[in-house]
Amino acid sequence: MIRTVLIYATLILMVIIFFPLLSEIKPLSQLNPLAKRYVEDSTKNLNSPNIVTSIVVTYRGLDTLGEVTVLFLATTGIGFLIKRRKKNGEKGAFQASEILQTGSLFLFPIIILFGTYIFLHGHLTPGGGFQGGVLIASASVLLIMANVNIKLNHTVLHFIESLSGFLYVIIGTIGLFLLGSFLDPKFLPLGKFGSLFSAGAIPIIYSLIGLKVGAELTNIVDSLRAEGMEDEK
Amino acid sequence: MVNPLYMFILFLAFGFLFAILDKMGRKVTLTLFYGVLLANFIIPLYWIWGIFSGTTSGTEISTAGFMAPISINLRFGFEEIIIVLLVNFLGLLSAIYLSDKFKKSSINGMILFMVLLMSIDGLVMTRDIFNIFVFLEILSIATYSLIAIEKNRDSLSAGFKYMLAGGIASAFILIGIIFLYRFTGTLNLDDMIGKSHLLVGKAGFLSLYLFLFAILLELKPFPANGWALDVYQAVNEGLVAIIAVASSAAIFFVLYKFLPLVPSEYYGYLGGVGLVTFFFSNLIGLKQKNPNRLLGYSSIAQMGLLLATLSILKSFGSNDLIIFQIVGGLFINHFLAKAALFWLVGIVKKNDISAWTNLRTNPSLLIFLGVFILALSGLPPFPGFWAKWDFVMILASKGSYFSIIGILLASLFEITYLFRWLGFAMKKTDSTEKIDLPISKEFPIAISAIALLVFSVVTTYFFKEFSFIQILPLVGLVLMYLFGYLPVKVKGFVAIVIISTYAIKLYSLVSGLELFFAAILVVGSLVQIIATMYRSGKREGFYPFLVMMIIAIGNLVIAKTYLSFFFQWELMTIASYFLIMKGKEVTSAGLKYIIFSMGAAYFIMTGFAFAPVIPAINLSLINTIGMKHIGILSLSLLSIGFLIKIGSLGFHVWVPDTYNKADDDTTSYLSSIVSKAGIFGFFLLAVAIVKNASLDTELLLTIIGWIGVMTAIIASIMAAFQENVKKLIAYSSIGQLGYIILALSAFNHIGWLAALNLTLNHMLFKLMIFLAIAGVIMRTKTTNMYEMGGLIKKMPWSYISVLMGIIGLSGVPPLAGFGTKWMLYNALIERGWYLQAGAALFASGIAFLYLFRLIYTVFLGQAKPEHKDIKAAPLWLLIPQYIAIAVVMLISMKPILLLKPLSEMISVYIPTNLGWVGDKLITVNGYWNGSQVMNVTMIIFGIPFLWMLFITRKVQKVKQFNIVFAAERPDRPETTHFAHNMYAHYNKAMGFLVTPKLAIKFWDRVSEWISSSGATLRNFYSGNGQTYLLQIILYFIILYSIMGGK
Amino acid sequence: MILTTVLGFILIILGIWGMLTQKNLFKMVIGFSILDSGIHLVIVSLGYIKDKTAPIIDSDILANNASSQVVDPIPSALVLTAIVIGLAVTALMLTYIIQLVNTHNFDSKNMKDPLSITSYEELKW
Amino acid sequence: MKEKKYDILPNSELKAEDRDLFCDARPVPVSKLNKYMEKLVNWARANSLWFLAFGTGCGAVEVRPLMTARFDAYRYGIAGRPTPRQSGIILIGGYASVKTLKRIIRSYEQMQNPKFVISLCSCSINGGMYFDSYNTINQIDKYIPVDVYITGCMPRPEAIIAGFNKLKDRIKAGNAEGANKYAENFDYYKANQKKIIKDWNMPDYNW
Amino acid sequence: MTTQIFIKIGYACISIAVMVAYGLLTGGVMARIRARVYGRYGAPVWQPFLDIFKNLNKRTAISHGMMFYLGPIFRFAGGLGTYLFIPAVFGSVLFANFSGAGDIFLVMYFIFFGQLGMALGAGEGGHPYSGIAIARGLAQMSAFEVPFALAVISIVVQYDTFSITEIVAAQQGGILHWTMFTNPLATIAAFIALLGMNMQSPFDIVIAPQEIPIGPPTEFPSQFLSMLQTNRGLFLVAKLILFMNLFYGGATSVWILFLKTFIIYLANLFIGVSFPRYRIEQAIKFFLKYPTIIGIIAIILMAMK
Repeated sequence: MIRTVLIYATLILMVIIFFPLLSEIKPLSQLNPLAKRYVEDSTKNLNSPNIVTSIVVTYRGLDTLGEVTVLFLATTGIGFLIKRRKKNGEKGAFQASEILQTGSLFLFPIIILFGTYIFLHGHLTPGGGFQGGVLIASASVLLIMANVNIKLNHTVLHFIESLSGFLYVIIGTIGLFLLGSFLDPKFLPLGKFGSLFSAGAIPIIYSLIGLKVGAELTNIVDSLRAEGMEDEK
Repeated sequence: MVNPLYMFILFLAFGFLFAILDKMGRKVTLTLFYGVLLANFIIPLYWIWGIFSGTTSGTEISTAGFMAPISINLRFGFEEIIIVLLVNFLGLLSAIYLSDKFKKSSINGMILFMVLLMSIDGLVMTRDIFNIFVFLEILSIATYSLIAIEKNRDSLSAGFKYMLAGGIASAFILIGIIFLYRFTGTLNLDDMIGKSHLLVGKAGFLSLYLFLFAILLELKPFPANGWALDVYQAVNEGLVAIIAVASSAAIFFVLYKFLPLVPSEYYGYLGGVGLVTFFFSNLIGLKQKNPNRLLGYSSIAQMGLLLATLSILKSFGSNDLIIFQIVGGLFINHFLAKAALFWLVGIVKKNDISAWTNLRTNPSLLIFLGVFILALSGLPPFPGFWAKWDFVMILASKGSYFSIIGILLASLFEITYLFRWLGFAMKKTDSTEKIDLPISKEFPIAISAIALLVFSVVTTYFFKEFSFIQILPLVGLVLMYLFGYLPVKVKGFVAIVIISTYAIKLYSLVSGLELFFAAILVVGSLVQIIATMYRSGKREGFYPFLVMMIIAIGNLVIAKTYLSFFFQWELMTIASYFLIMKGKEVTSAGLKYIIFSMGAAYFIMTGFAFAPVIPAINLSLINTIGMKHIGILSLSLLSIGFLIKIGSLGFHVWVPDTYNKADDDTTSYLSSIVSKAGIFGFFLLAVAIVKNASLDTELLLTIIGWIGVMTAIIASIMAAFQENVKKLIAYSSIGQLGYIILALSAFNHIGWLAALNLTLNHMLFKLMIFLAIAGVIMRTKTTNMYEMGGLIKKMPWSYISVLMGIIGLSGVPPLAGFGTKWMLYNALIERGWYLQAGAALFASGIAFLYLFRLIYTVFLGQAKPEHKDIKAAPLWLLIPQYIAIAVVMLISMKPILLLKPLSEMISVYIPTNLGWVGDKLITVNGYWNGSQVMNVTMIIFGIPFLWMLFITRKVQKVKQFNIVFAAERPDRPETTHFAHNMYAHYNKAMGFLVTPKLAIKFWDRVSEWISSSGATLRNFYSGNGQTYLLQIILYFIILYSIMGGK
Repeated sequence: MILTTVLGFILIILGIWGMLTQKNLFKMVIGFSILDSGIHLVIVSLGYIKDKTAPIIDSDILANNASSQVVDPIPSALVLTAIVIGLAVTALMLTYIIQLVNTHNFDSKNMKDPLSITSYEELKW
Repeated sequence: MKEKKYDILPNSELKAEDRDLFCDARPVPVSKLNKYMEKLVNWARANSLWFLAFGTGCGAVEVRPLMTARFDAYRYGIAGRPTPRQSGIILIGGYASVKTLKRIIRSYEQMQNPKFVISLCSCSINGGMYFDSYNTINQIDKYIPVDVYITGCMPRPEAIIAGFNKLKDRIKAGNAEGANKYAENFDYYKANQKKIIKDWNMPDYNW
Repeated sequence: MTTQIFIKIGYACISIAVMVAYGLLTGGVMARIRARVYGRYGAPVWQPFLDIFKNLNKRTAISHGMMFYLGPIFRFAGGLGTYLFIPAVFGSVLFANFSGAGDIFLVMYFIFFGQLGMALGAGEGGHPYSGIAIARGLAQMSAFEVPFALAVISIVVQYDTFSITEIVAAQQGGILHWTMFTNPLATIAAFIALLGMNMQSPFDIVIAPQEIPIGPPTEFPSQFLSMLQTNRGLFLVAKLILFMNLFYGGATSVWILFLKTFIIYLANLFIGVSFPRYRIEQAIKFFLKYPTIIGIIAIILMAMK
């Protein structure tokens, strides 16, 4: 009882505390100088129309590397936590209907294709490596959900994951090597503004991220699924 | 210089690759793993070499080819280099420690470990607040995953609680970051600091507060830290070492980076958070039995202390060098010691500290444990000691009384539980259970111990500008350890050689009062070393600490600054503690000793802290201490410290137990030498007072005087009721020291003379008595006096020694004891302390009771049949006794030999009002001719003796049972020996003064109250993850309402 | 006051409420997810400028005048990272729950609900 | 009288482990001082009669009144002493049972030479009314040398004072050499004592 | 110098002889007075001499060991020393003794010398009663020392000196200059202490003749006893002289000394014969109550002057 009162009192107090954040913040009317610099610099120095992408991949590339690492950690951690067993029984698992199974198989390559498109054009259009990766993963998820019996090749997934991560670091290191700055994408030609092969190494990095994210998310979902099924025995 | 980013690259690249490389076999990955760790240890090492050789001063790294604030930049300055070095060092060691885990479990463990280290390095180096968030999350996630390295329920549930707390923290930090960005328009820390004026209003503060709170939460402030404790308890020790130490260090460093952004008026609150954490964690830790959780409390407390020191120093506006010294000292201390302790716990694998008794079977582990516990307790020569000293000095100069009290009290709590643990580990048992000790696990511990020691010696020697002689106690310790394999006799001889050499060196450095004290302390010790050789076997670990203690005590006398005095004082305490711990069943007595000693030390430290800095003249403290005006507060604190050390009334509870349980020759040292260190301290005080004539010390001195005399009375009564011979002498010791401070506080020439004389006499008499009794105990194998008796026939030499001792102590003429008593009364009357004089006489009357009991029940009366065949005491014990007797006889026959020089020493401080006519000493009130009294006594004793020889015609020497016995013959000696409960009648009359045992009850209550408040407080930690969450959010609200008012 | 920000904060409070009141581990994780989403909303909403468009330069937005036509790109970049991190944490939490249930001792005497936070109180004091 | 060297007594009745606790020297007769000195000393001895205040039988009740105002034996230098070490006279207070005899012997032997024995009552002379008792000694002088007998059952305090005066005369005359006699005839007395006392359990001579 | 010393020793011998004789005689007289109180005639006044002489000429003695042998010697030396450090007669060279060697505190502490030695000797005797008696004696001593010490401190404060000679000197010039009148409270406290010191009833449980055969000397026969008895006379006189000097104006001639000490002892004796015995804890409590309070008041009064 006391606890309940305390909890609600806490929540009310939290509201009171957070209130100034709402009341004292005036809506923006223009960009702050830093944002302005990003917008200007991105077009000038990076030849990347998608400013968010330039920020994500280049200016704040270290964050993104970290972000990739976080995802990587999550898969590794989950893999570390859950010991995958070879013989997963599927007894009692929900068996999808024929339509669903066929439909998912039909949709799968299309989604993959779409995802690939998204991360390849990350520097040009909305979206990027993460978004693309998530799309790819969603394709896998669809597949997994629809086909309970499907076995994903984890070796390949891991391989993609590791290699793309490794290559990402290597690309960063090339920047360090050639231009003296880690994750500098400008060692490749900046190309023509707005074209696919422009903005230095950004598309490459984003592609690697896309692959990696796709593989990782697939892996996570699959790990959880495997464990969950085992649980029902 | 290598770009530090290569560390990240190495970690990450191999982290990503390992999943593939592992297919080639675990050997490959393991080799690469350790290779990477080693390389990443070498890189900062290389940098630090560069910094010390002056080729670099650190660097700023920007990424992505753009300058900050557009891109994320990293800093690799001096602080960063140090921390990264330490973190990677610890990582390497931890990895070695965990090697068997890594060998067996999946490759993911290694990957996670590397990424964890990378994130810590990143946290330290990055200068971008969002990047901080990212690295923090990497750190958290890696930790969450690694926690499950042991897949048991405990670690999983602890991990889940950790995740909940971490989730809240990351939520808060994220809100904080985005609003900080919104206000300042930048994410770069340096940039933001420049724009901190933009953080206005409640919202501005709140955004700062959110960030700050998240960081604080990761530092586990009390009481919002239950989750962390669970993690410390449940998780593999190799990993906890990283979590508790390296991660915390990095987060602490984040706070350090972030602090410039926080308006300085909030530093005080942060300090408060740290202090509260330090205090309560240690308080709760008192009740803890599980070593993991114990260390958890200690870790949290240490982080609290770091936080407190940092923010308090910042709030004082101290310069960076000082902050660096203090915080850095504490930091390194904690960093190396705590990690290694966690590893140690992992090796020993006992869930209760009281089960650690088998550590003796593995001396190396015991030594390590000792080193780390000493370091954590802030004892010299470890860095924590210097830091704590400096910090208290600064606090005192700013008048932060509460902070000082809090920090020192909490430190005392910490010392209590740490030393309780150490005490258990040092306990002697019959258990021969060996600890399984793979080299991979011992290696990291050994390396951190060595690193800690090297660091300590380096700081001590170079940065604190300590001369060789001041670290000589430690040198002696190490030197004697090298002789560890030799038999006792040889080691004793070596010790004598070392101490003699030292004594000769010391002689050239001292004069006046210092010479007197140096002579008493060092020569007295030297003589007693002979006695220590009476044992057979090796007595491992005894001589090193003995030599250390003696040199430290000698160095006390020549210490030139407060710091060096305190340094030597603490060394003495440590050494004597370990000497005491050589005894049997000494666990609780040793704990009492260290707690009270440390309490005393803290009083002394604060006393010095409030004293003015003495001018840096190359003279010892006793010559310089009074040069500046010392305040009454400082004097009182110092007095209390020294009173505790000499065990005066109220603080005496540690003395009897300690003296009783320590080895017999150690007890002799404690009583005759170590207690004199406290007296020397009092002389320092006295000199300080004398040189500040303007100071009104009447009240202080009166109080001390009364304490002295009441100590003498009560201790004497207590002594009279003891059945245990060592306790009896212990109480006697307390009482005698009471006289000394009474004489000293009379504060006139003759009073000081009396005090000096009493000091010398007490040293000699207690040496004689304790060593003689040591011989008796050795032969009879008991300490109960009623189990002895009639030993005069078997051990006549010991008897004579005790006889001289008790005549001296009781102050019966003609021995030197009388002279001191006489001077004492002179001093008291001159001072106008008539009632004190009466009370002192009362005390010396009671002294007869216990002294008679001592000699009668042990040496006279009926001998026990089981002692039929015992031999005289070993020659080794007798030699020092008879040396002392010779000295006593000399100063009794010719007191002028001693008194005149002493009087001259004193007249430097207090002009003499004594007159000398021949051998006669004339004071304001009375006169005394020691030599004449001696001569007359010898004649009036000699003549009846000759007469008796002449007139006794036929004296039949009879035996033990030929006593007047009207009925049957005496049955058994036991029933005929009047010894047990000897002063029952006195107890009926005067027992009401001592039976309430007020002091013992008082301290019992205090400890009971403290530990039960700790026990109550720890109910906060209910174990429920949701409650922890609630606590965190409540803490958030409360801290905000305290801080947010501004 | 921006409506989205308000909504974000409502979600934040809701999430905290969920974490504080729900005993079920899954529900607590859901609470955390709501909290996370709320934060993401807040982040994005703070970068929004009325009547401005996404920071992607295409034919509608001229490169030389871009800065006056787009919303703040930085929160968008940040939220991307935040989302991914939130996802990772949530995934790990779920894994933990699975493992916790796995270590649960399912025998008749043990009345503890494996999915309740109150069942994991062995470590305390 | 020539000085004898101390002989060692066997103490055979003692347990082996107890023998160390007792002195085993045999008592020896001690020579007198020279004639005049001895006379002077005997005069002092006669006027300082310290008796052991140890009542061994019913006759002892008559000793108490000696010290009262009515009889005031102090006048004659007679005084009681509580310890045999310091007393010179032992009063055998009437009949001596076997058990008491043991105490008498112990106390007597603990007194220092010269020492005198005054025997009160008939019982200690011939057993008196207990002559045929199984545990009463009939003749005390078989066991210790007696200087003065005071007859009567019981003798009045006046008679006791008279007895003390008799002893004084004997001492002054130099005839009261009971202690030396005891030492000289030690074996005789011991044999008699041991014949009567079965549970001996003490050294042969109680120093 | 040497001759001076020999003269001094010669004087000391004479003074000791006189005082021993006087002490024993006083003892005899007092025994007779006590007898008169009880309605007896009592032993002749020279009885103590006779007893000592007799004991001296006992033919045998026993000894329990070295310390036992030395015990009475310590005791006697203690008596001698106590006496020798007191100036017996004010202004007399013959009776000045070695009072130049030390002052009142020396005398107070020298009293312990003999007691300690005797205690040890008796202790070696191995008799439990000796131990019991000594334990009682020490306990009682620790108690009666308090009022005595307070009284002494009070007069030290009063006369501002430790020197007994000077204290006596300050009391010269008429009966009203005696401490007894100038500082009556100290005198009362000290007088009560003297009862304990002399082991007079009601404070005589230490030797308790019927209970524990005369206490410490239980085992001491013959010559040892004679030495103890001799000391008894001397020590008694020494204590009386000390009290006389401190409280009753001292003595300018040996006859006044005899008179004053006799009267002090007589007063002592009358109290002694009139009271039954205290148990030891009662005695301790008594000493630490009334006489101590009186002593403290005496000090406070003197300190206020």
